[in-house]
Amino acid sequence: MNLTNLAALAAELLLMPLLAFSIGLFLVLLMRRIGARLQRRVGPPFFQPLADIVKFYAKETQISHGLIHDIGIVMAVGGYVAAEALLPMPGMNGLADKGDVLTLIYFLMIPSLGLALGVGQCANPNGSIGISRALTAMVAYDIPFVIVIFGVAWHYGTTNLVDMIAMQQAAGWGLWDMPLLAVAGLLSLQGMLGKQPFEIYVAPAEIATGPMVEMGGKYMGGLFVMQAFQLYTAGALYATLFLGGGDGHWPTFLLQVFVVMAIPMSIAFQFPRYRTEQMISWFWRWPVALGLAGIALVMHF
Amino acid sequence: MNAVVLAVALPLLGAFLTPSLARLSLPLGRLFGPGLLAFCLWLLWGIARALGDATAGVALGGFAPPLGIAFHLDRLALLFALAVPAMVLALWPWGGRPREWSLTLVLAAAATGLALSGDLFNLYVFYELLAVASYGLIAANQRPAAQAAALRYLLLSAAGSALALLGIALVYTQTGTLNLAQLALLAPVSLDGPLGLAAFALLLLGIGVKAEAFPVNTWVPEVYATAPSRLAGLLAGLVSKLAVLVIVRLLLVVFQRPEATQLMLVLGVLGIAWGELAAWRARDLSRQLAWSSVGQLGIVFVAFSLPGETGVLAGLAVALHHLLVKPALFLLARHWNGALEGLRGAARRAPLAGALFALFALSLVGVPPLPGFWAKFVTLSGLFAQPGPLCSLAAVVILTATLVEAAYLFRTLTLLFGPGGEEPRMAPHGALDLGTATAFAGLLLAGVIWLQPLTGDLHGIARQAVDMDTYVDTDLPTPRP
Amino acid sequence: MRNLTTLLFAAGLGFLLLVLAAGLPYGHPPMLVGQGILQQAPATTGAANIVTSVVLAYRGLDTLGELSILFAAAAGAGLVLGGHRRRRRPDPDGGFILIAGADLMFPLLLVVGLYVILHGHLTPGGGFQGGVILAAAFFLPLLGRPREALDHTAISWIEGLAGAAFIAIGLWALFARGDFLAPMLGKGVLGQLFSAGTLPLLYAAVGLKVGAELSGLLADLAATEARDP
Amino acid sequence: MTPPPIEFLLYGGALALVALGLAGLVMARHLFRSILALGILEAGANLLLVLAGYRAGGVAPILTPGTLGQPMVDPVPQALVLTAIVIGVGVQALALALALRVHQAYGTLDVAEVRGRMEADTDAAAGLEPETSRDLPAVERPS
Amino acid sequence: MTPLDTLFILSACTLAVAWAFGRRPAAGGLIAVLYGGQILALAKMSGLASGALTMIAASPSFEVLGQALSWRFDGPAWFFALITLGAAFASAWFMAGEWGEGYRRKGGRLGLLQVALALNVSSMLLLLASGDLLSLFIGWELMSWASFLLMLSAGGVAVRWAFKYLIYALGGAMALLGALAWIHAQAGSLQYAAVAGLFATLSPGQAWTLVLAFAAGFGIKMALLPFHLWQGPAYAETPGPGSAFLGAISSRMGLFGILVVLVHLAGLDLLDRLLIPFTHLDARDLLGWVGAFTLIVPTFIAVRQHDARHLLAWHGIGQGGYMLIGVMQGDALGSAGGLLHVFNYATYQAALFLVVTAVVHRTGTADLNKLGGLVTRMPLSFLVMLVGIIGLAGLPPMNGFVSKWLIYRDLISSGRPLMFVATVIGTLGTIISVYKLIHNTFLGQLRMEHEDIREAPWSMLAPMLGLIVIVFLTGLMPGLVLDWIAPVQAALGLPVLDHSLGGVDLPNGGLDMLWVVGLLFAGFGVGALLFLAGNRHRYVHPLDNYAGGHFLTTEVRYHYSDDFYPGLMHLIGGWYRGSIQWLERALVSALDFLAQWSQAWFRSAQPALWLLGVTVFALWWVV
Repeated sequence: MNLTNLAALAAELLLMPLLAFSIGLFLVLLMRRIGARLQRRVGPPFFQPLADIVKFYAKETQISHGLIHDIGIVMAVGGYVAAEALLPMPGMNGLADKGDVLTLIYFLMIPSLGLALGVGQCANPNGSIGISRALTAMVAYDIPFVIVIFGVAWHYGTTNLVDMIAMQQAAGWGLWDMPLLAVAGLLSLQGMLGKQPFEIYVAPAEIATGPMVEMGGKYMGGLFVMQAFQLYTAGALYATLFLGGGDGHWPTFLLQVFVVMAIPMSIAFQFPRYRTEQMISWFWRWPVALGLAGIALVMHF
Repeated sequence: MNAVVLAVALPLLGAFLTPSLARLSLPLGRLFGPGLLAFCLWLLWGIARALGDATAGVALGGFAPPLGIAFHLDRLALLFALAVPAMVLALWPWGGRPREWSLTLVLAAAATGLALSGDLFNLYVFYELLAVASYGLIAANQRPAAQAAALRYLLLSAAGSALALLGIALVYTQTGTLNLAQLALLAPVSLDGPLGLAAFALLLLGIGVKAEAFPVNTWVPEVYATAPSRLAGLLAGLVSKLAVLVIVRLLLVVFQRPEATQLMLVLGVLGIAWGELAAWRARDLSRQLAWSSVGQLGIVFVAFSLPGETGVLAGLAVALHHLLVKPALFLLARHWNGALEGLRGAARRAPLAGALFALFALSLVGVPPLPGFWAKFVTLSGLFAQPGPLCSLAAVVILTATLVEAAYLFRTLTLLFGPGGEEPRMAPHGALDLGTATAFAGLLLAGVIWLQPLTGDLHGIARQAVDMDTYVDTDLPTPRP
Repeated sequence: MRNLTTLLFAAGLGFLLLVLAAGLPYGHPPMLVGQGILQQAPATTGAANIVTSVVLAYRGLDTLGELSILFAAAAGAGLVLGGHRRRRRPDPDGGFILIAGADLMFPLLLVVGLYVILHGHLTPGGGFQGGVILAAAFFLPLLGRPREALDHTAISWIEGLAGAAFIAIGLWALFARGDFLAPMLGKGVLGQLFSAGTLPLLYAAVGLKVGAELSGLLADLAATEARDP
Repeated sequence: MTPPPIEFLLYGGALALVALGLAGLVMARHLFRSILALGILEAGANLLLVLAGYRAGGVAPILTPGTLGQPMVDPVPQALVLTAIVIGVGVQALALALALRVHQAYGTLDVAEVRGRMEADTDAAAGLEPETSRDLPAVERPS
Repeated sequence: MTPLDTLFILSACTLAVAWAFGRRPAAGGLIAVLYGGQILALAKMSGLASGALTMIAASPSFEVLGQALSWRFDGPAWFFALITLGAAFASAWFMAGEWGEGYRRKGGRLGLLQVALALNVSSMLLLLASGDLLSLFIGWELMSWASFLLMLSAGGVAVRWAFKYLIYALGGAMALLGALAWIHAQAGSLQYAAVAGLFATLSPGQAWTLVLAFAAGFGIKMALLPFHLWQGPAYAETPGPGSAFLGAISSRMGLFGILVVLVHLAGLDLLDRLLIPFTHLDARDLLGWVGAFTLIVPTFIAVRQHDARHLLAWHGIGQGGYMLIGVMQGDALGSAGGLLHVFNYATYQAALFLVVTAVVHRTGTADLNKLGGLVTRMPLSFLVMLVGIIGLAGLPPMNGFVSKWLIYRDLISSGRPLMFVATVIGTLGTIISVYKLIHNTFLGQLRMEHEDIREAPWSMLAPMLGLIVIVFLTGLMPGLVLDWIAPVQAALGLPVLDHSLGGVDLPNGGLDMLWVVGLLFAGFGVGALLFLAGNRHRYVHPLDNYAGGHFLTTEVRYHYSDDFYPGLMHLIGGWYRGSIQWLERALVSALDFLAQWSQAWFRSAQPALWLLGVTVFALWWVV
């Protein structure tokens, strides 16, 4: 690895989280706009998501429960920042060669763990209940999700995201080859994002019983940053797995990310909330069945 | 060589004279028997040394063997003949009355005779002598339960003896001889039919009473639980083995038929299953050991039922191991005779006894590298080498039974070593019992250290024991066709 | 039900044994050993009664074992009954007929017993039979006069010494001839009282021993009080 | 119908004694009867043994002027039976002594009762409660 | 004298010292040093680990019953011995100071514990060194008894579980003994070469029997699925350092046995040929699936535990499932994953058990409902637990991630979707369970009675910290351990994994932990910068907390600990049927019934009837 490569890599590593964050902000905006439209409201202005974050960070935080609380939020944000370097963007592969999709999935668990630590340290049972539900939800949606990952990886014969994109560019989108897995993936995404009807663990409407109960100021800001990253990561990962990662073109990629994200957001606002156990049984039933059927299709045809 | 008969005659002489001697002088009476036994031990040792690998026949009274009674001296016989005075000395009832001493001497003489004799009816006589001596000894402690147990034992055993006598009668009617060597020559022709097998079955069941063979072993728990513990050790350790030895001799010399070994195998397997199962639920130590002894004898039977050298080797290994372990366990159990529940923490107050108990239990279960393991291993390997599902089934039964045995022995051990039991209800172990048990443990450990020469010796013994040509040539120098 | 089973089993056993016995050579025994003994015995032992030769010479060890069994049984019985021998309330005397009869019989039985013992090597009979008669002789007076117990010390000495004598004769043979219980002394003339070497001596020892054992046993049993129901 | 041969009767009788003795041993409810049954059993066995030595036309194996040269029966079984009988006597005497003591102690010689009393005695000596069928395992064991 | 002799002599010395002085806490240091010495002796044999040597023999050898007994070390033995001695060293060090004194003060038998530990180590070394099946079995039995002693050493309730262990272990030993005897009968020898030759000639039925016997025998030690009940409580009730040792390595001896016998001697090809009728599965699949269920079931049992030690012990069983799955995959990637997991698991499991023990030492309880908030009092212990649970859950950047990654990666490339899903289910269960562990112990509200708790002493912290440093470093540079694994794979006849310092470089999706960890920490750095860039924050007392308008005081229990995953349990709670427990009880009661029956036979039967009956039967059979 020569110096130019190294410099290029450094630039990519800087750029990728930044771009991801920016796109994530748009996605947040999109989400809020869609919600507003569906509820016949106008919705927030363009810079509102960024403004929210800046405001949260700028405020003096009144309540902090100690070092672990801080570390938790650092891990939550940092995990996503790191994860972005493993998720290729058009023209930028980052470190996707050094850690494959499995590593990426694990990286995506680190923010949850960080958040869980931070919330746990808050010593508020309501927060802990939220974490308990969040982790339960993870058990629910991760199983179909890894089924999808398995099918995809088997289909492409690789776990390397860069290779996957290359293969889709050569042979067409994975969506056409693996429609069932694509659907299952989308459904899992719904849970992963914590959108309705699977938003009980976030419980945005009744903050007192969610993980965020003791989060204020820059802690809340951190969570907002995390949300932006989360939306981007979900969309981009899905696009990479099934839609050829924009076939290497930024406009397509962006469009794909936005479309992919628009689907769960549009669905989200149509539904009431599932209870935890309802959520688990739903995830373990339909997306799992779809995913297994998809794998059967992929592996036998 | 002819002096070997002294090993039988001297204890009998001692037995006859001991009560009168004890009337003259108690210490003299007390020491007379052990002295004689020690002399017998020395005598037999000398004979065994002199004999080496060879075999010898002793014609009693100078009457040439088929006519008179012959003693057959080979390594197998001498091994057990040596074990008799040694074990009897180790388990000598020092505290008993003169008549007990004399009965114990009778027991020793009979046991030696059983080991040495090469004559069918003579074996029967010694077997009965052994039985009668043991009835008296069991009942000696004057407990009504012991006397009832002795009576029940007597009835069963005597019925068995009558059956054995019936078997002898069948054999004699068919062949007209009682000398084992001559029977060995005649057996392939004269005892080939169902008659020979029937005779063997009758002898097996009759002698099996003492050998704790399966259906005729109901006396075991009653007797061992009520008899004096030294005697229980002697019965379980020595007497049962000598009965087995007789059966094995008959099997090897006269009744070499697959059906006969199969019968032994089946009885052995049933004995294992029954004994170990019953022991699982035993509520006191002595009966637990008694049932365990039934199970172990079952293994001995199974081992001896293997054909050829392997069978004798395996059987000897298992039998000698049990011969060493069970009496020691009975000695240790003597002071722990209450309910198992009441033994909580007993070993903590008597650490040496506890450690010895643990050692013997481990060996009994067959934990390598203790001798019990090797014995079991040889048996299992021999069983698996046999074709047919029955042998494999026997091996599986042995394995399962070992598991059950380990379970109850270690339940007892954990009780012994566990906490609890504040009141020192139990008397401490006597120095004599502990010393004897320690000596046995020493022998056991020596068996580990000198395992290799030991197995070599056992191999030699087994090879000699199955060598029928030598047997016949030894006892019948000029065999008639 | 159990009785029925038992009977069926027993009948089956009898039948099976009979089937087996049907194959036995009745009346034409192989006599491998027997023939040899019949030919050799008179010359070897000098006893007219060949059964006696067999009992005391060819199978002398069996006889020793047998004596020991009797001894063990007596000792065992003594052990079992020991300590309870003295009854508190002895039975009354047997009355005139019994006492007189017993007194009359005693010498007679004694003589007959001794005769049977001493002629064991010549005629049917021998130490065992004679010993039983001797025991009966000593036991009869006891029936008549229950208060008079036999002298246990004496019995003990007799049984001990008689047994020891048997073995001692055997040992003597061992040391003199190199064979335990080998025939010793001159064989004498076949059919005479003083013939057959040590056999009469052995039979005498057997007789005394049997007599002592049996009287001891009987005395022990008789002296034990049965519990009142 | 021809009468059965004599050996059939003899063997049959001896074996019937054996079977009867064993059956009696099993069926007897009274220990004294058991001892008697034992006697019968032994008698049967002895009879069979002595039959083994019978030789057609043989005389008793005692050398008298009258018997010289005649075929004699096998002397060995006779010696054996002599031994066996004496053994039987010893065993029976001991059995009687034991029965006497058992009766003294328990007041009965009923088989079942004696066994029950003996079990109870043994349990009591070991400090155990009498066992009933509903007893739980005596020692706590892992479940 | 070979280096192996030195190792054995040192091990014996350790045992002797433990025997003589073990009851004095002051001797603990000496014992730890002796374990260190054993590690040095092992280092002398590092040629085995680098592949320079294939075998180092011990001088003594015996011959019994015509069987040669010999001992030697090879790659696998070295690797497992390293873990064994490392775990023993950490445990002994942990015991050496305050913990030992405290244990003794509370009436514990320190001497017994030390002796049992030393005995375990010695017997395991003996087992690892075995050069034939007979010496393997001897080592196996000795190890079983040594473990029993260790489990027993706490007394009380531990005895019961130790006893249960013993029954299971003996059951396994009997299966092994049966298999050994069978082999001895057929091949006439128990040398590895002869056994391997025998395996090649077996009929399918015989091979099945042998494979099942060996799998059951070794699997019981690993607590594979139908035999999993004993391990959790038995390990949990062992005194702390002992449980760390047992948890870290003891069960892996079962894996070692499977490696030696089934993988090396029998060969995976043989397992492949043993088909299960009416399915398209074979024996290897069967073992793999046993591993998968062993992973899932005990892990979800662990989720329900409310005692930290039990929770960890149950997870220990589950983690064994990964190893078995990996090894049964049999290719370079999978088997390396399985073997690497043995090492990784040992490091964090030991650390976790030790830290829980430290907590118990300070607070007197391991009940997850009676702890909480200890992070402010025991921050370093918290760190240990954090690193430990990240490792256990298999998240980056700790070493547990690498081994699990290897296994996942292999399951994907060999196309085993269901097993892959099973492993993920296990991981998810682990994650939720370990979060509960750290949450209930260290996070949340500090209980009143724990106000003046102090950090664990250095004698206890040092080994724990050392362990987590290893956890992290081998996560960063898994190549270090993979270097040792290569000769293991070679010795077992498995394909060798091509690797680099940071991981593996596969053409279709590799892993380089150097980069990954760097990236992760860079991300954390960015997060921290963002955090620090924000405005000031004020630390408040934990009781300054949202409580729906109530004022909180120390009397209020304001910590969510009990029934931590109600939603999940609402759904899957009904699946905890305890079927195996039921089966176990049924077996015992059947045994009881049979025993009663057979005793009744002994008691009441008319003996003569049986004599008669059997005589008749025998004669009938004869005639």
